[in-house]
Amino acid sequence: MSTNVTIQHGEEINNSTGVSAKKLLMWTFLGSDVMFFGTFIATFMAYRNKSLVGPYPEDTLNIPITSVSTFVLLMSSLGIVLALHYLKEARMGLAKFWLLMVIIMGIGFIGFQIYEFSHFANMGMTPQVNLFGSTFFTLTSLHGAHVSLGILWLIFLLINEYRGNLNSENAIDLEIAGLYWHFVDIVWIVIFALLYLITANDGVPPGGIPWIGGH
Amino acid sequence: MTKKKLKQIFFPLINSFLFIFFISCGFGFDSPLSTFDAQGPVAQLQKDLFLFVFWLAVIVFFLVEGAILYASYKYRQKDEKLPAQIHGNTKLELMWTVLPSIIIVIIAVPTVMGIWKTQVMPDEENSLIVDSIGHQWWFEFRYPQEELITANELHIPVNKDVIVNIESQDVIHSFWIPKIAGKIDMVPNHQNKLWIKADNPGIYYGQCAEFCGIAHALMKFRVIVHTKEDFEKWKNDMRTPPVALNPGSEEDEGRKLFIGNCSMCHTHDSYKKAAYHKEIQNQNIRWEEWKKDKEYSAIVSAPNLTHFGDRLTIGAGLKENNLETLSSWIENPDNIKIGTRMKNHAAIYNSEDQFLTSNEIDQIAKYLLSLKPDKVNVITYTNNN
Amino acid sequence: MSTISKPKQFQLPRIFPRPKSHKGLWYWLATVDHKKIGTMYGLVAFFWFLVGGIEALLIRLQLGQAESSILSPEVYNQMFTMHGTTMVFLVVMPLSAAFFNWIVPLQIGARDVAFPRLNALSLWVFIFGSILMNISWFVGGAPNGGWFGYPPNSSLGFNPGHGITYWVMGLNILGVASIAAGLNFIVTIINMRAPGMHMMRMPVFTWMTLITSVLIVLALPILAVAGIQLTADRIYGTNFFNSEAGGDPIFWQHIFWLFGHPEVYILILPAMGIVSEVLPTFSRKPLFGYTAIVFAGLVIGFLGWFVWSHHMFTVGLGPAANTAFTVTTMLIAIPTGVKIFNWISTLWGGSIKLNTSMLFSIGFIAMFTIGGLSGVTHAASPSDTQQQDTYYVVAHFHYVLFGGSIFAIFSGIYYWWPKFTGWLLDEKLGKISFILMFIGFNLQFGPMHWVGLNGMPRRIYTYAEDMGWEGSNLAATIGGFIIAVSVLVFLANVILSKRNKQNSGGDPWDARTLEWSISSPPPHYNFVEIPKVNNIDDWWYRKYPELLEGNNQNFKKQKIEVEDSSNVDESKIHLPDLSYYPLIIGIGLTIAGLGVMYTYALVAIGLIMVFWGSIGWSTEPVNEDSKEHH
Amino acid sequence: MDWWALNYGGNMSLLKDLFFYQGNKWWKIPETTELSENPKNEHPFGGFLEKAKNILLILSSGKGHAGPVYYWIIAAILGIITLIEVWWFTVPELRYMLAPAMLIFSIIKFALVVAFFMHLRFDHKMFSTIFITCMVVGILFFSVFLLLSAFHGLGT
Repeated sequence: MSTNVTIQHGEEINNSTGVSAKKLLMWTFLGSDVMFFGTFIATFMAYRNKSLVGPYPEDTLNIPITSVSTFVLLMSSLGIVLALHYLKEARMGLAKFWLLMVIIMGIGFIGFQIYEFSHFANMGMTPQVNLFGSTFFTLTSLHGAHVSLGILWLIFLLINEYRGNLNSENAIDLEIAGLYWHFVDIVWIVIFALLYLITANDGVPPGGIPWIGGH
Repeated sequence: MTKKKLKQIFFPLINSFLFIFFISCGFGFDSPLSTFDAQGPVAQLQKDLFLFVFWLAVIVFFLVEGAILYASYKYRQKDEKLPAQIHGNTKLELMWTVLPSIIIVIIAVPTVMGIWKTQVMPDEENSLIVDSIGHQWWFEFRYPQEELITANELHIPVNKDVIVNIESQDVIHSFWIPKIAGKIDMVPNHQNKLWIKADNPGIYYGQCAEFCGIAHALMKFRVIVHTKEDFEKWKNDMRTPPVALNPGSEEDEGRKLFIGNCSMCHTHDSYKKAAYHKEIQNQNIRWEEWKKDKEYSAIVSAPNLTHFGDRLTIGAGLKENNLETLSSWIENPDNIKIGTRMKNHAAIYNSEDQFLTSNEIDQIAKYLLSLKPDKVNVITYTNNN
Repeated sequence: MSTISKPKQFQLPRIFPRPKSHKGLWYWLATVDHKKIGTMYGLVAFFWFLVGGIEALLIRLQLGQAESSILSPEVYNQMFTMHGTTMVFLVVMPLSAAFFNWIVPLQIGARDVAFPRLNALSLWVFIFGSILMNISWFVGGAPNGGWFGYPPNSSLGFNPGHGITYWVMGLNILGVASIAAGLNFIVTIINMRAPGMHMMRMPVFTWMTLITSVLIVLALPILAVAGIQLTADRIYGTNFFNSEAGGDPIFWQHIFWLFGHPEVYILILPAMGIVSEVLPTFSRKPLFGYTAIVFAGLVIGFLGWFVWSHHMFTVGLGPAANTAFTVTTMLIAIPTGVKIFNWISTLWGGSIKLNTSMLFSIGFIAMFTIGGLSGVTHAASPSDTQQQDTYYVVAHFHYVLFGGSIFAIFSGIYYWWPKFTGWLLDEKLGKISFILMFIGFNLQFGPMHWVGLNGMPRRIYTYAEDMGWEGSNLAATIGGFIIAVSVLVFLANVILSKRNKQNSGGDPWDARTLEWSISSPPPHYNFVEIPKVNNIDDWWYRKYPELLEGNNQNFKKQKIEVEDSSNVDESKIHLPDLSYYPLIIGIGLTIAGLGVMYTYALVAIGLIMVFWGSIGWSTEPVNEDSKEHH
Repeated sequence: MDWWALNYGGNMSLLKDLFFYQGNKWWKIPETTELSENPKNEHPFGGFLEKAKNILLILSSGKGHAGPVYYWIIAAILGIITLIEVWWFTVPELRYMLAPAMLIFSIIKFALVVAFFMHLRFDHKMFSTIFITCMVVGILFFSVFLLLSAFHGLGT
């Protein structure tokens, strides 16, 4: 028998297939998260046009503002892919710059969301008021929670980058954080299409009471 | 392994099978809720389909279990030699993929036909339409064509298609008359339809089958299947005022107490003209009131008590309707059914100055039992349970 | 996260020193060894098995005779809710997880799972989640909405108090544990196989673990969403299932059974895996149709996603939907049948050693067949409208989950016990416990078929004398107590066998798979050398090499001893060190869950603990002494 | 049919390709480092799914590479698609096509991010397998679910 002693370091690339276990874990987790967001999106679609009282999407949603925040999140995806690229090439200055940009853009996105939520709340749209509110707020706030978690993770990695712990050798750590970040981005792509663009013109559904609170 | 040990193991197994078989056969299928005593075309179809699948399953059962027992006995370890090492057999695999598929097709065809036969509603024009609304923990029945309303006792004519529109006001219940048709759930915000038809006059048991809270076990009703003439009589009765009371009699005292303490929730005069729509409106108002304040609302939706004296049971099919059980119910509904809204909301149970004396309870009970249609128009209920 | 050790690696200041000793409570709290974690899963789950069993006995006592009043209706509702929830989430799933943890790394020739600390996290989150759910008994009443928790009955308006909230909160936390474990096992099985162990050389138990893990990872998020929605409804006043605001109660049923049906296969597939290991070992011939069994498992795993509405045949989805789900449900019978026939063929022509483990496995096939056949009668949806929510359904799924899962789990316990401990369980007591359990089980659940068809609905706390259900219920109650006796006999067996330890050696059964190629109990690094795999049942063919040359006549067992781990230089084997951060995250999550119900201060404390745990986790080196390698 | 035979040969069995073959193709769970011949086993499903496998392979194969320039181009495309989406939304005449158009645009954006930013196109094919399996199960599943919600009670 060959002296094939695989020395194992727990959570490192320690396997017989040559595939990074961490990356495999992240992809499997993303597959699982697909079902998580899928259920919320399905809830939203199933309850579309089922609210009995206002405010309805056409009374509340503000597409221009959300478009800007969508664009910010999209571009943060570019940022992290560049950060990873430069990290792999050991160009640390650019790597740090882009990672910082991603964090700023992420915080910007959360800022937009906080603004949006408080704006809605001032208008009288809360999770308690109708089905649209319930489904909209749970979906967007859980997405926001994912983004916030991602921001914390990236800040942690940025600190490591400054301390010299994150370098081209262990770029895999940034790569899996990047996978997570991209996933949050593609979820937002779907949310932006379904929750905002497609439903934004939905008015009073059959059997619903028109909303009288103004903008 | 010696034969003695084998005996130790296998005989108990076989014995336990036989034991279970025999005791189970001894139990029979004579419950008033038995699904085997089909009394209508829907239940009959469901029973036939079940038995068809069942007997197929019995054949498979004996083949498979026989094979297991045979193999474990025949091929028990006799020596230390290794048996022939067989990895598989493609032909066999194909066989036992294809054979079950064929059996599945054989089962699927009558099943799918049965689904469409039982779940597609008959022509509305020629059917009696009944709206059934589930409440915690009683059933309301409305006859929109006849503008009649009653509770916990569903009267239908024999041999006529009946479409039951099924709804619920609070939680999910299920409407089930095993001898006439399989169940369908009563779901808030959804209107389900059930087609029933009874072959023979008689009294059948109904039961809520979806867990609906503390008194779920006690949520029952009766289905009274009349001959055509009897059903006409019943409809007439429901439009006839009750027997007049002698002023000053115990019943009359009871009437006053009833009006003072019970009538805000219990309507008992739906024999009047246009009472049907008013009662629906009132039930909705009561329901809204209760929703607003589930703990302390003064009124709650409650069963209609028109011609209560003619009812067979009290407490949604729980006890026979007589003076004793009725007094016990009025004294404290918890005696018969736990958790009722009557007990939780009615002032006579909650504020001390309004507690009833046992005399008053008797008077109310007597009054309620006197609520019978004026004309003596006896319908014979044949109970074939 | 950053785990590669550097000399100037940032480390969180430690409040507690990192445990070093491999003894004592502190070691068990901080262990990342898959075997220790498996043991803890097993012990905790078995404790809940006893609790759930007592709940079942109380239910049976109450129903033993008509109109009895041993339990109040309120307590009865709590009993059956917690019995169902406990048995599904706190017993069968974690007992399966115990086997996954113990057996899978050994079967694929690995030193540990892919993420040992994540594994410890799953364990602690499970333990604290299960405790959280059961706290509800002591703070104003356990959940009472049934294990399915249908709103509106489980919504705040109809069910005030904290019971149901504890239930959803507990399910959410248990879901985290299950998903983490599922992810871990997927990565472990795909990535940690020993050289030469192809997917189609993996033992069937490992295959079924993989399929189960995939189902867990995909199904549990759906339950999490349902849980979040119901929690939000109950605590924040949202409208998901609020019928007064247009919310749809049917919607919960969809989401719940979207999760719930794959869940059924999560419960039964590990059992099928166990049986597929036990049968060939004690028949002393290979599993018949290995490929077919694996593929049948895959097909069941896939089809299981598209049958959920057969739990909803009576909610009025309409004949079109009912037809579709009737057909898909019936299709599942085909791969299930393939498995049963293959198991019987494995017995056929073998040299069967009828010991306790084998008896439980044969019992599994026999009982599971009954459950499967009654399942076909359910699939016929017109007649199912008569059976839905009656005791016939109770009988059906107990034949699948007790006669199936629990029998297989006992089979696995007797089979792998020598691997866990190094000593054998007593066969005589084992057989007594099997016979008692077999009789008790059939006596309890057999008559339920009859009484269900005779119209007895589920979840009723009482029934009238004139219903004709008393005989069957009395028999069922007696059966329940016989099962209880058999469990006691099992416990006695463990205690007595421990007293007069009968040393088992590494390979007491002349078994087939890799876990038997090492000493019992295995050393903490499992394999001295990572094995090289050449065949499906590699250990078997190492013992009987002539079989590979097509010699089917005169077998000779080659003298191969299990690996000797007495003279091993352990300094060359690097395993992850102990870590208490998983425990901290587990406690933090539970505190946060409690806080959601009571006060945000607790949520903050919980989240701080989770945050502290994760930072500590990601900055601590996996092993302290591995620094010089980088 | 030449290209078929050229690219994918004629003598592969699906099982072998799925599970025994070492390489980095689509729909493949990676192999362990050392290989040896599998003993003869019965494969009841051997062979007849070959055509289906070939179609899958052809549909899913592809090569390419990416660097910063590519990333910028992809980002530009993503930005432009977002602009088109918002523009489409503001034009009342196009509103009747809104839902399908938005779905198509978001699928394109989704695919671009997954394929290039998340490197799925260049990475180990197993990752694609896992992610696409989850997506397929999820989409099928939730479509059925939405159909059931939309057509509750159909046929009664």
